[in-house]
Amino acid sequence: MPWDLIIFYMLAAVCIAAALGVVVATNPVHSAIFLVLCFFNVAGVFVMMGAEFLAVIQVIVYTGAILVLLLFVLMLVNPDDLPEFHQGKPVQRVVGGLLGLILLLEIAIAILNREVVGVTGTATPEAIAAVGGNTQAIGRLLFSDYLLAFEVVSLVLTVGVIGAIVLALPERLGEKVVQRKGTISLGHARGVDMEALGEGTPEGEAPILSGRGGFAKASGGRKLVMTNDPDEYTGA
Amino acid sequence: MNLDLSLDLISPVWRLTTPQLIVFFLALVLLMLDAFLPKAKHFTVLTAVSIGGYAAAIVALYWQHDKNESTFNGLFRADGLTVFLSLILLCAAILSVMTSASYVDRLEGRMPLGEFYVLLAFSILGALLVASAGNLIMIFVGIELSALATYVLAAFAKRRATALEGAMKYFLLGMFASALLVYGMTWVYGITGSTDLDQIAAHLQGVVTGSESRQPEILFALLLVVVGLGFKIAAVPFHMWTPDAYDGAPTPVTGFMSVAPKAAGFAAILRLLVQGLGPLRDDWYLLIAILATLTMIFGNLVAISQRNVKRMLAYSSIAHTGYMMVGLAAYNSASGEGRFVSLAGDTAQSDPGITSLLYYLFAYAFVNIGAFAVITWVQHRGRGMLLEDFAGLGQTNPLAAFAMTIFMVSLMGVPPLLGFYAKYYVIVAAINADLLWLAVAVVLASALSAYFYLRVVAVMYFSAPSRELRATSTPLLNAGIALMAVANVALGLFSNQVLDLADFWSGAMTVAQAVASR
Amino acid sequence: MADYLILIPLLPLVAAIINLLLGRTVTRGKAHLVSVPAVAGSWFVSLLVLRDIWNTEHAIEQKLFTWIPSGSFNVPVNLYADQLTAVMLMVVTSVGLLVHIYSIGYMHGDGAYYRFFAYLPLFVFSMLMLVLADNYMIVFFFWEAVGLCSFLLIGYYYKRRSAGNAAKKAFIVNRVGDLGFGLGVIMIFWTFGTVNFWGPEGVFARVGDFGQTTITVIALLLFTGAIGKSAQFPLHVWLPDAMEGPTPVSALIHAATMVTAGIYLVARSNALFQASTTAMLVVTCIGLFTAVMGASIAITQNDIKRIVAYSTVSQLGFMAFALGTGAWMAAIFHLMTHAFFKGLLFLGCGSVIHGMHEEQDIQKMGNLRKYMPVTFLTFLIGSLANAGIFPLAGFWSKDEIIVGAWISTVFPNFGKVVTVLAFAAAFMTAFYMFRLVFKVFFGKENFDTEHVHPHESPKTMTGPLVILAVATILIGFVGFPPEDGKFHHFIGTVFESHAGEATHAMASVAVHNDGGALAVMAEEGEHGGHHVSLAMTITFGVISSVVAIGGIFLAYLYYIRRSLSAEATAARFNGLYNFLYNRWGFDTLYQERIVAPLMRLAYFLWQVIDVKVIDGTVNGIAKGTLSASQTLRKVQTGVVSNYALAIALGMVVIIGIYLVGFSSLDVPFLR
Amino acid sequence: MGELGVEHFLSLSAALFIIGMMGVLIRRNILIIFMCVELMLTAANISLIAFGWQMHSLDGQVFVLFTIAIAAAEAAVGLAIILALSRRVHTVDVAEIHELRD
Repeated sequence: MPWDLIIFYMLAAVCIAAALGVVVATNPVHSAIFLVLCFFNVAGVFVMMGAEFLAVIQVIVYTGAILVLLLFVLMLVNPDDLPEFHQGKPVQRVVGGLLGLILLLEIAIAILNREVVGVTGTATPEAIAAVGGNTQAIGRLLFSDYLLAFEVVSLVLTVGVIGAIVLALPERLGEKVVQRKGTISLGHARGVDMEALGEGTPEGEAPILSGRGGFAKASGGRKLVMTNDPDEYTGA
Repeated sequence: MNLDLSLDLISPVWRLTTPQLIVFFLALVLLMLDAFLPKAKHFTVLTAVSIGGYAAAIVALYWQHDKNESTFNGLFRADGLTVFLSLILLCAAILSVMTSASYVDRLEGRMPLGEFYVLLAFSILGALLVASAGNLIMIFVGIELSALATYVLAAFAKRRATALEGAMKYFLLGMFASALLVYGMTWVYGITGSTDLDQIAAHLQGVVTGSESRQPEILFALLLVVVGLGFKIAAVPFHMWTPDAYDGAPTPVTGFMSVAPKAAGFAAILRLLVQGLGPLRDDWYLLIAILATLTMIFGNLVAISQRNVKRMLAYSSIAHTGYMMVGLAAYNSASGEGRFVSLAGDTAQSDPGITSLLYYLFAYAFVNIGAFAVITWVQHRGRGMLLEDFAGLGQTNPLAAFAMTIFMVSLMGVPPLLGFYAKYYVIVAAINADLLWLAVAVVLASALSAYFYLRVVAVMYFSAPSRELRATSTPLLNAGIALMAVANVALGLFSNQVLDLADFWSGAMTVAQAVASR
Repeated sequence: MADYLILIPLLPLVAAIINLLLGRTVTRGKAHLVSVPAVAGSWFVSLLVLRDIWNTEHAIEQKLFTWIPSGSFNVPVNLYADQLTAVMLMVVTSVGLLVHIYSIGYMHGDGAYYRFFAYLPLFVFSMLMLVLADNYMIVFFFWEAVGLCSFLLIGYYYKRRSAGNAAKKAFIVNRVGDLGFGLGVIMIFWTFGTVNFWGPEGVFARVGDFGQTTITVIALLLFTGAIGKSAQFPLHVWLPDAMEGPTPVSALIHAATMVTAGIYLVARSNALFQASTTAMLVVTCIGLFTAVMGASIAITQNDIKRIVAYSTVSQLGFMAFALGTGAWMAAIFHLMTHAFFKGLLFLGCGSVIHGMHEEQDIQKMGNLRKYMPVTFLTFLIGSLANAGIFPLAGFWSKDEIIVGAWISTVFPNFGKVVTVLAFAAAFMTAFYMFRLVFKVFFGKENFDTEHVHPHESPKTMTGPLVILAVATILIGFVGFPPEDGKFHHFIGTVFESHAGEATHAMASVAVHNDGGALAVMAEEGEHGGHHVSLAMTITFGVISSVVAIGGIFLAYLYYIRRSLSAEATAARFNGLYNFLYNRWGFDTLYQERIVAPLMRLAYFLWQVIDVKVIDGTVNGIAKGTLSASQTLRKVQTGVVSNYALAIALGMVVIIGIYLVGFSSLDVPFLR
Repeated sequence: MGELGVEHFLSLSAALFIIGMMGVLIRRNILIIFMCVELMLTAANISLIAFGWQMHSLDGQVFVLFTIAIAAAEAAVGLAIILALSRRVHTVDVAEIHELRD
């Protein structure tokens, strides 16, 4: 067995194991760490296919940026809010697993019967080496053929930043301090449990939404916070 | 694409991209204005700049309208489809600005208007880029740009848990579908060796000719793409995010979401499925037809039992996706008789199926945004969006009720309104394509839909008003509603002109195919 | 050049829309400020059109857009104005404008003032589009539209039960005619493959390509529409009832414009009718019968508006048989003059009713000339014109019709019979008109002078009366000298060109049919209609004057000198009187023989078929749908994992089916 | 399978894709679902590079670059949505977040 094959199998095995770890780990932090492990191995696989640049990107962007971000969010989310794993819904798991297996079969058919192969390009290892390596070659493509897409991706990242700021920025300071109370019908989907504006329930009767607990099954045992005060929906 | 060993930077034809550039600069200008303009002037200036920008882009479309060229090494195409879809998207953008300005500025705890407009512009820009894409990568990047901005818009009322919930579902499933789409595109790339749509078509044409059955990898690639794009346009059974995301989003955003991302999804379908995978038409048309039937029937059926008008319209928009897919299924049938259009020197036969789909999208923008605008209008006046909240609107506010009636009846497809013509052309296209059963399904589904559309009308006119509406001044929103109501009547009469425009794309496509087969 | 053509229908449409949308809130009592200028503008543009056509002698066209383009069936919406259209435009806009002005005074203070001033321009718009259309489909569309406007306006006082019934009656009776027209349009499309009037592929140019039977059927179907709209026997019953609407409406729609749509349609389709002698015969017979019947009924009626309404029916009959005898120009001439003097009469009636505080029974009037001199004078002029007294409008046109019948080459001998009966109708016309005048304006007051104080109407009402009276006096002279006036030269080209086109077709038909009459007529057609000697013109002028004066004199004997007693005559000819008084029994006949059985059938269908069978099924389906809907909505669990599961399931199933069913796979365990 | 071929990489890609999909279907923690989607995207990336490797084409690698960039942007937005949501409803369990349904 050639060495590259052995290396591939090792990388692949760790990769798949780590991926499974992501899915089954009880603690989300463990999942994240498994994911890092998996991505490191994927970067190794990239190198095997001559995509050194992408391997580096994979490590820097995924493990360096995305996963750190993810871990931050994990930390920001109250640990009490995390659901325990293996809690009910076995049907979902069985069906999910079954679908996965069937899809595996289908993909396997597609891979193993593969006959139609696209036209061969000119980016042979020798040609790439002549340009100065993988990074050089990709750079050239990126700034010639794919210039427009490259520019548009910069916009995508801009939108990502704007969106993250808009959504994650905490609202007015008061909101964090003041316990939220009162619910609202305006803009609310069901409008059933919500009283109308203006003629609403007296303040004392409005359910006090504090932390968690108490509030029936609609929110899965948790409280749904709609608004600070009724007026903020009406611009009054 | 081949690797060019010498580094020669391309010199793109910028003039072809004028409308897209205008929207791009609009977004940047809005961003700057938002940062540096005094808060008091935000509403007027930003709204005016937005509408002006989109209007300028529409004007700029005029110089694109007879082109059939590509630039940026084939990444960007300026042809009939680009123009027509851009027209739809820019109209939708203007209408969305008109209907959402006061809502965003006043309701749900005063959302930041500047960011809203910026995201709207980026969402439109993404969709515009999909419409003009000539490459798998551009389709993907454009769709994601549009979707990303829309995720944020859907979550824009972040004080309301339901808005975030809807956005979360939209986002997670959107990414899931994106993964399927990318995987599908991966396979398309794998079997053709190119990401350029024309080359994909040319390569597939070679593979497909002379073989009755398909290699599994081709089917696999095709079906993954269909699933990924089916999600974007909300076709059953990939539709389930729609009602929740639409329900949760701020109402004017819902109107926008039901049109622009859907148009972007159909643009991607037209580019990828029709232009790129067109040679596989015989493989996908039946699937599309069956999905269309499921979509129409499911959407209309579930809409019947909704008491929340907004949610009802969400289901109805699923059904309308189904009608549009009928036009898609009728694509390139042997027996179809198209009209001849002349385009950039080439005379080509248009495709009635695609033409009807494009016309439907166009009509749909004016009807659906309008319907959501009336809900917005009611919310401005301190009411919710349940059926009961519309009770007696006919007596208290006859004009609003009249507008809503127009929109409902138009959605139902009653002549001589815009919605009727849209459905009419779709049905004609289906019949021309020998898909008689599909045409019958459209008619049956429409009959089903009468129940819940007319119920809104009935509630408005025959129920006693339960509560006084609060007086609120929303001139821009009123103007928008009036505009759309008039357009529903007027554009129906001038459907031929719109149809001519739509024909450009169908013509352009056959030209492209002729070029590809040369 | 002709881009202003669109303005003619557009202005009233805009006015209608403004008043419909903003009437309740903005325009309210000032609604006429929107409508009147709009119609005036439309009138002015029509004048320009008339001038242009007059000068250039060419038709004006304006292409708008294509409506419903799909395959071979496409309907262009184009405006087309030739000489005939120009005349119709002038009639519609002139009378329309005057009626608008008149309505300012007449409708003053009405609760839904704006609604009236929305419907009225809407009607004007539809009518203008009808005459401007250049294909049968659009004509049919606006044919229905004018019907709808008429329905809305007859039922304008919708709180009055009789108004509602009259509106319904007009609507239903017209449906019968419209059904025929609709079938005609379909048949035209089948036969010709197009519905367009003009052009080498148009209907008129290719009449000769098809067999005579086909053309006859088409022509008769079209005429069915005309029967309904122009109130010809046997569908005339709706018109007198339509008088329930406000009087200006009666003047505009039910005297001057809408009812002439049928005449216009036949005249417009003259190429079709000329190709079929049978159709011409039918038109003549029905027109003649209607003329005599309408006049005879009018003699006995007592409701002032009803008399004028039956007079309208009768005059429409005149026009119809003029068409049938091939006197096309005379028919259109009479259409035009009639529009003015009948409009005048109706507005005069309105003025009388207004002055008498909504009294319509002529038995309860009398000596009104003392109280309302302007109305009296103008009404007198209208009556004289209607009776056909020299030199008023009615004289010229009616005389021409009669001469046309006499010399008709379509049916040479039958034409003489027609002439005699036409004289009888003319005699009755003079009689009933002056019976009306004498009873209303002369004699002694038959009303309670203590409580009823007749008064002259306001200026906005008398103004139009005066204008119309002047027009009634003068309009006849456009047709002077008879048969060869300016009017004839102007409009003659319309019928000439088609006659020319039809000639060849007919010549070939004539060979087969050995139809001498047709050949003669075809030859005549080449020269543009009749050629009448001066002597004959004068002779007929004298005869018809004598007949008219005789009718007036008889009325004078009965109602002024009272040397003859109306009551005694009525008692003597009791049966005849009752027969006429009950309007030949048509209303009763229809009620008993048609409406009642239909109602019974409908009741049966409703009670047995509908309630038991259909409703049961429908309810069952509805219930099933609802429960399906309720079940399916539960699929939407709200849990995002389930949604993802649906996507994945859909994907896996679709891929599976495709791989098994459509792929080239040759894996044993899959095949 | 004597030699390292494209099928090896494609199979690895398929395995990761399916594990990711199963994770999306089974797990209830939004954050983990998110990670699983990233896993699916990575799987697609492997395929892209593998196809390009086979056909001597660099387009696949460029595509991957864009995918990664977009995944990063989506992560920012998505995590912001999740963060805002968890502040409101105090849970990241999808089974509990079903206020919008039917």
